[in-house]
Amino acid sequence: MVETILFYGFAALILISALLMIIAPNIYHSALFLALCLFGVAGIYVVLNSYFLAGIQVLVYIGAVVVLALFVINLTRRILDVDSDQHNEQLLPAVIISGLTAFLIISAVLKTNWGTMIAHRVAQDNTALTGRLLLNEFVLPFEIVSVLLLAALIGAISIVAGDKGAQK
Amino acid sequence: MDFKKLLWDLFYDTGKPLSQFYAWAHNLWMQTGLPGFILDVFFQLVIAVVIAVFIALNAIWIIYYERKFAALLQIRKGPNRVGPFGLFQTVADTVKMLLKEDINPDKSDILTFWAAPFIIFAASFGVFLVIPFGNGLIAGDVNIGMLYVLAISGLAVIGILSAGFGSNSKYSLIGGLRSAAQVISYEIPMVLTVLAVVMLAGSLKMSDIVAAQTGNPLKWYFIPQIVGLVLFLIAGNAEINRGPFDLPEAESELVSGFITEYSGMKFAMFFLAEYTNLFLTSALAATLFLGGWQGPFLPPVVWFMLKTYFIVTILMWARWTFPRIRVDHLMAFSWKILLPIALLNLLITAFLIKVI
Amino acid sequence: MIKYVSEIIKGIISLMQGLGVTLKHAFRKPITLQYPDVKADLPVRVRGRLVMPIDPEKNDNRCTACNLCVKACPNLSIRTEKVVEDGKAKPKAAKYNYNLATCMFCNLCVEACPFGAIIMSEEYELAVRDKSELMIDLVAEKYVLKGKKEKYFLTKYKEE
Amino acid sequence: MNNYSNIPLQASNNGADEYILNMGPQHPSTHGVLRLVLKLEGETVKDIVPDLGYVHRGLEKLFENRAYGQIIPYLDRTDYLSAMNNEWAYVMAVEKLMAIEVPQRAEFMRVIFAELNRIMSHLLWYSAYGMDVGALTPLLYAFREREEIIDMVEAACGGRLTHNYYRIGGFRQDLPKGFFDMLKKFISHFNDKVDEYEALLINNVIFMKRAQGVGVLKKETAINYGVTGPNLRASGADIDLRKQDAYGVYGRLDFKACLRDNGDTWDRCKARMAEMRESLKILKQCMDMIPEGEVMAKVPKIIKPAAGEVYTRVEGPKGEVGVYIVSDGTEKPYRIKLRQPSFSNLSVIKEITIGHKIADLVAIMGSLDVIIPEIDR
Repeated sequence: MVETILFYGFAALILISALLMIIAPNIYHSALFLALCLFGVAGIYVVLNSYFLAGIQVLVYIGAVVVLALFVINLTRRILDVDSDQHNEQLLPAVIISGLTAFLIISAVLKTNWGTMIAHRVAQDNTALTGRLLLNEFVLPFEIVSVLLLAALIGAISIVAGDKGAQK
Repeated sequence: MDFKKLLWDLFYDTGKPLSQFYAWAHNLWMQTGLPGFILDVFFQLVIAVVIAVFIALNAIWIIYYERKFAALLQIRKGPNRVGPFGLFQTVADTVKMLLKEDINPDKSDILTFWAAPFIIFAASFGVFLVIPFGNGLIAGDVNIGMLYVLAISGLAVIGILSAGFGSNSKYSLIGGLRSAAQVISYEIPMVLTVLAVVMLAGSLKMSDIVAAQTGNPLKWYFIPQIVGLVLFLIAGNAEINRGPFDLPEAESELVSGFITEYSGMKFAMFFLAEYTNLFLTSALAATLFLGGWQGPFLPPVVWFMLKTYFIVTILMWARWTFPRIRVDHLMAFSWKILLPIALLNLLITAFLIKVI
Repeated sequence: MIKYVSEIIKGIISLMQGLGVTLKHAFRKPITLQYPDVKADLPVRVRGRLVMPIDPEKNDNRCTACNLCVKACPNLSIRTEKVVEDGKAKPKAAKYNYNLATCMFCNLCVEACPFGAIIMSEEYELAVRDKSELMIDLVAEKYVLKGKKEKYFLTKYKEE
Repeated sequence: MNNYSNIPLQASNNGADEYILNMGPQHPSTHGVLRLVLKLEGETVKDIVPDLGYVHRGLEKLFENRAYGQIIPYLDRTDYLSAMNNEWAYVMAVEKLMAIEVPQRAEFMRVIFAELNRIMSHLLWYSAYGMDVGALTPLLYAFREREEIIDMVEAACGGRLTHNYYRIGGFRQDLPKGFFDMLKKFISHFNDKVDEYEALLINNVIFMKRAQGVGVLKKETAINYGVTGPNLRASGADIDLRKQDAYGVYGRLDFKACLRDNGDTWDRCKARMAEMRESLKILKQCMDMIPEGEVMAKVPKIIKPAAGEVYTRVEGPKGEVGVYIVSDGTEKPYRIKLRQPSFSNLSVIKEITIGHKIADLVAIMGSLDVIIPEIDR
């Protein structure tokens, strides 16, 4: 009962904020609505008793990704000038890509057997379980991802450093 | 029902009578046949109101305390006009602040300008949920306690950035950006030090962390984690943008940083959030390293407050002594000094846990 | 590596020194005066606003409206009106308008006065609500000096 | 739409990185009403133009309508932190013009008050500088000692900031009774206090990191811009008018000019701290050497120097305070030009701040120890 109300509440929050994010004329507002949307997702995780995931969601997605986006927007304030157009000119590719994505999601939604999925809901906190799984069963993907991220990090640093060297 | 026993329980084992009361109320409620969650929502509302009142009163007290403490270090007397010992000075200031005109700068971005103080305040308000004030006196003892704290307190960055963005002022913008960079880079050493404690306690849950330290002061984590405590205080102090890390609002450089354009009520909210964050950081340090509410003789709440205010005093002492660090040194300090030490600390802790 | 560590240690020591200084001061007494309640004991030479005290010997002020102070004033803050009373050799000031708004408390008028008729008092709380109150007629004021300043005035500034 | 029309600064239009920041006239760290127009890239200063004149009062023109004796109180209002040094420069000029011999006691008193003023000024610099770099407590500590000096000066002349004590030919009044007791007490403990100041701020590692190697003022640049005072000596130029001109009785006193080598912000701070100690030494010697006697020379009632011109200079706390007088033989000067150090000291800011951060700009501005009424006059 409570879960149902919370679920629909969070779902509405996600949908509305996602919509607002797209139609907001100001890109900064879009980023804020994105944060709200992600917050709603974290709420859904909480409803599913997956506190750890919810915490990570807030910490990483809102605390890092959205903040990064806001940071970039702040640093390039010129995109907010009145005369700069907020709308994308590449209408056709946008329609194709979003259409494909929508198709993918909708088909996934329709094909999933929701009845059995709900039974799988974790009964309680799974922090320890997540940790154990990451370092036992999924240690290889985990390490690969970390190496990938490290490479990205070094790449980013080298790009920035190279820029500076060129200036000098 | 033994009244004396109840009183004793209320002070020393607060969780028990409270849960008894909740069970009793729940039973009573269930007899009416209404859905149970309405009662839960009601209770949560009550808790929220209690926390809000506590935040307000605590902020008023802590501002007064800071002013008095600063005066002590600066060989002057501090507020002593309004009320006995100037105790009502902050109250008077608050009233003045609330009565002031609320100015919205021209060409400010109204949505973000208005949202910013509320986001910042909400972030510090939310963290109170998992602070264990006493034995069982914790609003929501969630399993991921520490993670929750880190996640929610990180939300304040959005508020700070929004304040910098929405004000449409260059000083605010620089302040906001500085602050965001600062909070993000100091979160890493902070998380690492917290991780060491979490490893020692074997749980993210606040009550477990407190329980793992036991009532014996020799087993509190500040002994094995003395480096961690220092790192936590430094990183925590930087997280809450207080001197010597008060670059976002560096008065002599950026006027007031991201709060330059704020006035009246919204300014008061920033102020409230700042001092609440000070209290929170100290409370976390007390919980993680000084055994939380545990201690002999005195009631847990008193112990908790004593420890918290001890940390608060140390942070204030540092603030009123040191000059402000420069923005690039700040980053270098975090990445070149704090991070290696924190990693080393974590490594040694992990090693010792496995060996011993 | 050694340099890195030694720098950190040196830094910590310097920070501790700073903390030590403030801690030491925490146990020192406050140096502030609680101003409206407690007022500082001002030295006798202090230059507050200009007054024209009543000389107890003459039971009147000593001013003869000789206008030396008017000439001495760099800011033209003083204006006098002379009157010669019947049967007296010396003239008297009928009016001695002193403009507090333009006065810069330089003491030049006091030094210029050959009779020691004017003196700068100890008053320094000179704020008023209305600008017109800043024009003061010192003759009409009938000022009586008290305390240290009185002695200073009567001995013609040969204090102590 | 350009509000900086009188300022030759414009952000380049083809890059989003540069922008113009208007620092001041109302800003906590411009020490008064100075406006700095900054061209920034991020937080890095690309260009800087100081905009002066917000407290211009036309003092030099005002002097032309004042008798020689009436000018002294106005001089207190240029550099109000070391009023006596300004007075001395002026008084010395008139004395030179009229060939007045000042009594020995007055000469020693002049040195005492000039040095007290120097300490006062440096103390205020220290406290304001602490605020600039974000340490709020040094202010209170320095003001405690400054208060002692002010009390001394107040006992002597009756004014706390605007002293108006020096007169053409000597002094208005002799020292008050008990002055030397106060001075002795001050001398006895001031050295320890300077140690405290250094421990609290100057030797603090955070501050050292901020100050060392920042805003390096080369000796040649300093001389070219006419920088004087501790700022110049911190760059390594051995120029101290108290040594070179040996005006007053400085020739009989034993002290040294406080030189530093690097000319960075930290050196300027250290030079000032050392100067306070040197001033204390001078005060000690003066206290022992001061003779009894008159404090005022025989000076005609109406001061009417012969036609001619004269330039005198003294070493103020901020640098060379010069007074140039042209007399046409009347009661009022024909022209007076004040040469005050802050103007030249500020002019060098563009040379030493470009490429640093805003935070450094504040630190450098503070370390130059400029005072706005002195610049604008």
